Amino acid sequence: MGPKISRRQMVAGATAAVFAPALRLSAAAPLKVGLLLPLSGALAREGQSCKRGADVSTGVLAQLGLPIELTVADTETNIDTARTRAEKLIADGAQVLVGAFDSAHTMAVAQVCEQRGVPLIINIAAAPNITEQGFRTVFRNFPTAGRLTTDGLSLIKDLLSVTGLKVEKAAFLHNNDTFGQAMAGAIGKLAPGLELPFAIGETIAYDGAARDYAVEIGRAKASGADLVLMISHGEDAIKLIREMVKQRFEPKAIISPGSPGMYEAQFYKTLGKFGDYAITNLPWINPRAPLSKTLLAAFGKQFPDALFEMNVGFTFEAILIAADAARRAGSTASKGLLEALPMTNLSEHVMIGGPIAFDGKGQNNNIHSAAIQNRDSRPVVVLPNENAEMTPVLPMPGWQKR
Amino acid sequence: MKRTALFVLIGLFLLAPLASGPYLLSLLTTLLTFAYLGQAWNIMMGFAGQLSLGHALYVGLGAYVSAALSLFWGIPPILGVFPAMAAAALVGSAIGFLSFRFAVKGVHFTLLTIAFAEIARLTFQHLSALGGTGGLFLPVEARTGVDLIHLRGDPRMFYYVILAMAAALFLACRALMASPLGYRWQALREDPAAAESLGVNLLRVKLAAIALSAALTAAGGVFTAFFYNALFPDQWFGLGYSIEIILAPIIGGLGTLFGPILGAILLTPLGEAITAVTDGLGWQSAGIKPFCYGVCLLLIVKFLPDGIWPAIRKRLP
Amino acid sequence: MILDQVVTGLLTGLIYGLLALGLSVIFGVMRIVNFAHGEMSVVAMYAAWAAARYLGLDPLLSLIPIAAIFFGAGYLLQRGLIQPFVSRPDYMQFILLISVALILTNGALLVFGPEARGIQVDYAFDSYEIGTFLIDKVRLLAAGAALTLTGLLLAFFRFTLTGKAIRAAADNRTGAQVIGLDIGKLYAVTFGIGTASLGAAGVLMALLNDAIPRLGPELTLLSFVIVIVGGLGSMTGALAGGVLIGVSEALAGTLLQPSLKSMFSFALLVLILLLRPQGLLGERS
Amino acid sequence: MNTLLELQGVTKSFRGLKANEDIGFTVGEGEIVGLIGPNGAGKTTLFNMIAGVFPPDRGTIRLSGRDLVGLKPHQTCAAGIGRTFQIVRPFPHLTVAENVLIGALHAEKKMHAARTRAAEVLALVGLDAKAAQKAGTLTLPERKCLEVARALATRPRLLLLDEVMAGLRPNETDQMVAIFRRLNRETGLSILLVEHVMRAVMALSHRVVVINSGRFLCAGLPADVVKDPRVLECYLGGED
Repeated sequence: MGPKISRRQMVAGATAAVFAPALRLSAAAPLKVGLLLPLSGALAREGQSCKRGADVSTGVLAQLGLPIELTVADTETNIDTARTRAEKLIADGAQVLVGAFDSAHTMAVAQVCEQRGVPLIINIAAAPNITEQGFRTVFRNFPTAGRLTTDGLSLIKDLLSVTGLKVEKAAFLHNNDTFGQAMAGAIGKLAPGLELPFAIGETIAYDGAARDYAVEIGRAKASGADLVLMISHGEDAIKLIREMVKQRFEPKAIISPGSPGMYEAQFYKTLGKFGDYAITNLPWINPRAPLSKTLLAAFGKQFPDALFEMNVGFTFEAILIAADAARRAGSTASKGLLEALPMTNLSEHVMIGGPIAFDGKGQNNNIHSAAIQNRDSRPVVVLPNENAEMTPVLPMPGWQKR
Repeated sequence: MKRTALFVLIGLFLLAPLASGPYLLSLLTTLLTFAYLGQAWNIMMGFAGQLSLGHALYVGLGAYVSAALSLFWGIPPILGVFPAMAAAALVGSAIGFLSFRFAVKGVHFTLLTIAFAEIARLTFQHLSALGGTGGLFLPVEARTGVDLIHLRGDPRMFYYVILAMAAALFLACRALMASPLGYRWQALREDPAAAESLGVNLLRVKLAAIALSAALTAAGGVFTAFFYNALFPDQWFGLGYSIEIILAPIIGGLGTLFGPILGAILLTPLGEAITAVTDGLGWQSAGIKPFCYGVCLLLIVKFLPDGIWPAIRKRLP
Repeated sequence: MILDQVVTGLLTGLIYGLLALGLSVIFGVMRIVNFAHGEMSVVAMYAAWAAARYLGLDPLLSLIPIAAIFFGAGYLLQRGLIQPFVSRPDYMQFILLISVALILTNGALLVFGPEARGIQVDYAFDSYEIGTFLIDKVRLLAAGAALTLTGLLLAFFRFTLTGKAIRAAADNRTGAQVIGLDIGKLYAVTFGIGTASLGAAGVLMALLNDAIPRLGPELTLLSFVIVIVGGLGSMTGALAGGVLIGVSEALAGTLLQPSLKSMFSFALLVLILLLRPQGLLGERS
Repeated sequence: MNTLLELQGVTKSFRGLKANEDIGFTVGEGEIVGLIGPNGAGKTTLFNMIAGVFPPDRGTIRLSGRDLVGLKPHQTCAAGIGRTFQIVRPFPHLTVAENVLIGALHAEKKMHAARTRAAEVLALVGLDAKAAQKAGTLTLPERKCLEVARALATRPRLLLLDEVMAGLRPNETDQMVAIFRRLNRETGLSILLVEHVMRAVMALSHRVVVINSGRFLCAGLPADVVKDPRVLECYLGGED
């Protein structure tokens, strides 16, 4: 027992005070949360990173007097399995489901939940249609593609004005998967209205399964772009940046208006200094929120080698929302949760943005993106100012000048 | 004996929803879907000997055509299923005709079916009118009650729909097997040259097998579309799905009527059983279940190369 | 720029060629389509990663020992598991190898986890500048190694006694038995050679790509396309097919939308299947 | 006697090698013709052309005046040609009865009529006891019988027999010969047989056609042909 632990406990205690009413219920039966994630199959990496958020949640929430009992099920990145596992979790007594990362699987699980009157809190899934289906039991604490894009593009404008950087032409590279196409569609729709100070020149859709991206980068380079907008999915970001270095393509900035890829452990490990200065505008943990500090400390202890990612934060928050609803309902029964969830107004949470609250469709519209810049192989919040840890550095230094 | 077993099986399936909870019902729906799709695939491979590894193509086509008709023109699936089946039959016939015309056989034919399924997957990824990779969504309304015309209702309705489809297909296949066409398919499967010398028109017989198999698979796709209400090209056109479709009939016994059903009865719960066992043993590592599934599959092929049903049939009086 | 891309495609294609060669050799001799081909080469990528991470071996050095280990593994796999399936119908071989693929992919997931595993060589980001040309150093080295290995394999089949015996067995199985060749052993050796070459290709690919379990099926499909285009069972065909697919994907990505790259390959595959099913360099049976 | 099958100037080469050159002969209605010649004389190639497996490069093949050139095997079958294969090709996973049924389905559209026909033919060749057995389990002589039964079930006007007696014991050969003679006598079936078993050729054939190295050599009554010095020479000299 070192002083570190006790300090962490202190912070936890302070946070717990906010949830004081919860303590009265702490003797009650824990809330049974069923978590559905793609732990194997094509999305295993993402699913397992989400799972770390869940693993750490049990302890953190217990400290807050929000006892939960977590059961994790693997969707195997298969829609039939996702559906069947959801049924199994409910059959085994899960009172609320959390998941399921992939939009297709989330749709399948949502229908099971709707049928069974069990709430589903979506940790991550960006397809706008999910909350347009009139589900009564589905709540999403993740921005839609449109929201992500609007925030992402506005932050680019802010970044350019803060750093005084002038760019003329952007090349837009996007993975042609579900998420990438949704984002690309939103950018096409929203960019004109935002009066961006640059033109989007070449738009390059690429296959996430492609083995190398020499052509993609070759095209971006040939277009004469000085800004690269990138919507990647995961390790494709690594290959794209590596290819830029090899082809000596040095844009003034590489910015993702809201996608995974450039703030992940593997990205830093593989690219080292070449991964620095890239920017991602996306919802991020608010480093200044008290609960965030508790969470980050617990995460650091349980997963000393892992990096805290957006996936972790949103999975944690989804479970937090469920626990909060149970506290307010004074019951862990699904019915009570369903009555309490629409009234959610959770100001003490971890991701940047206003209090968590759901609109009539079950969508939380208070999530805001932050600009995250890679600095010394670490993601750092650089905008908005009230959350910033450092100031943004643009233009990026050239590859050979690092 | 066989007849009794059949009646017991049908009886069990009919009564299952009364005794089972939603979880079991969900599992049984998956099981019957694969029994149905496997049976439809079996027409082409088991009966006529044409190995298709791209059957997801027809599931996807059926799903997308019926969903698009319903979404854009308000045509209910009960009518939409016909154009969906026709579209699949047409595509299947085109592939069949090309392969016949250019004498693409054996492994090459199989790779041709994969290639067409992949081309379809990539095409639908880029069809923004049908949602592209963003997905095509059917409105999820009226989740209670029974509306067979629009295929809206609760899970029990879907269960009985797929049960009826699987049973009807089983009976149809039994009739087909004993029909002149069925015997010509088997002749084509066993020895095309000998079949031809006995007056079998290979092109016609082959096209009939592919078109029928494709159309019936597409009908399964229509069911799937309205069951899941969300269509993504990678999901329904993917090679992974094609492989899933053919596991049950091969494990159950290729070319037999009971094979696809028995295969599905074994394989669908096998996944669940492995999950239960690994969870029970406390093996939490992700990937352990598909790993064990692979091992089981390997053992089955190794020791029951002809499938389960032929092994059982040998022991039946 | 187009010329840059063609050169890149050509170099990548040489590695593809070595990868596909393994599939082609196995099919050519024992008529088995290895549906676990890509998955096996992903295992090789992991092996290369592990050698670099724990032994500090450059993939260009670990290439030989890993290929040797893969030879042994392939030999044993053929003897222990696949041999009885040689004379069984292709769908059974297919299911057998699909199970092997499932086991390998998920075994890799269990052992190495879902994160991409990349090898850091100190020349990873270097490229040569020749006039206006930019040539990626890693790609050039990997392609050179692939070409050398392919050449060695071709020489093995042309000039050594075992190589000749294998070719005889491929041409005429009964005839080979009649003259007293041990077919079982030759098949096991062939499978070993096929596995070794896909293993070597996997190691070289680990220089260009990060290892990740789900890469397997992609590589299997890619190898199929190459082998059919070049000629199933033809060794020089595999090399030619690899280069052709490498270059044409590069060109398709440059001239069309890059996300349509693989569509282009599949279209090429269909054309070849219809118009020249024996492949570009294959012989019509 | 009316001409049933008529070949004129039939020529076929494979990759420059002439398999048949300018072959012409006829088979009359109700006639049994033996086609003999040393190995590699081009007999099977000729059969394949008559049956429509591939067309000749030149020449005509007519059945009752109808041109067969360009027809596919199933069309020549419909025209009235039944054939057996030199290397037997049963449908191994089907029963003997089902094997024959597939042939019978060509003659009879209704299933039960076809089944009856199949049973009759099986009885005729003496395979009725094995009807329920899988064809893959038959012995070679039985497979040869099955091959014949299947072809007969299509109700051909001309039966092409490709070495069906090879590998049979003498008494089996005699039984087979007896069956063909009876069929010929009772139904007027015409037969063109390629055969090396001279015992069968002599017993069955009304007339014998000899080809050598892809060319027509001579034709005549069986007893005359075997004495023809050219025939003797080609057999003795042509054997390699």
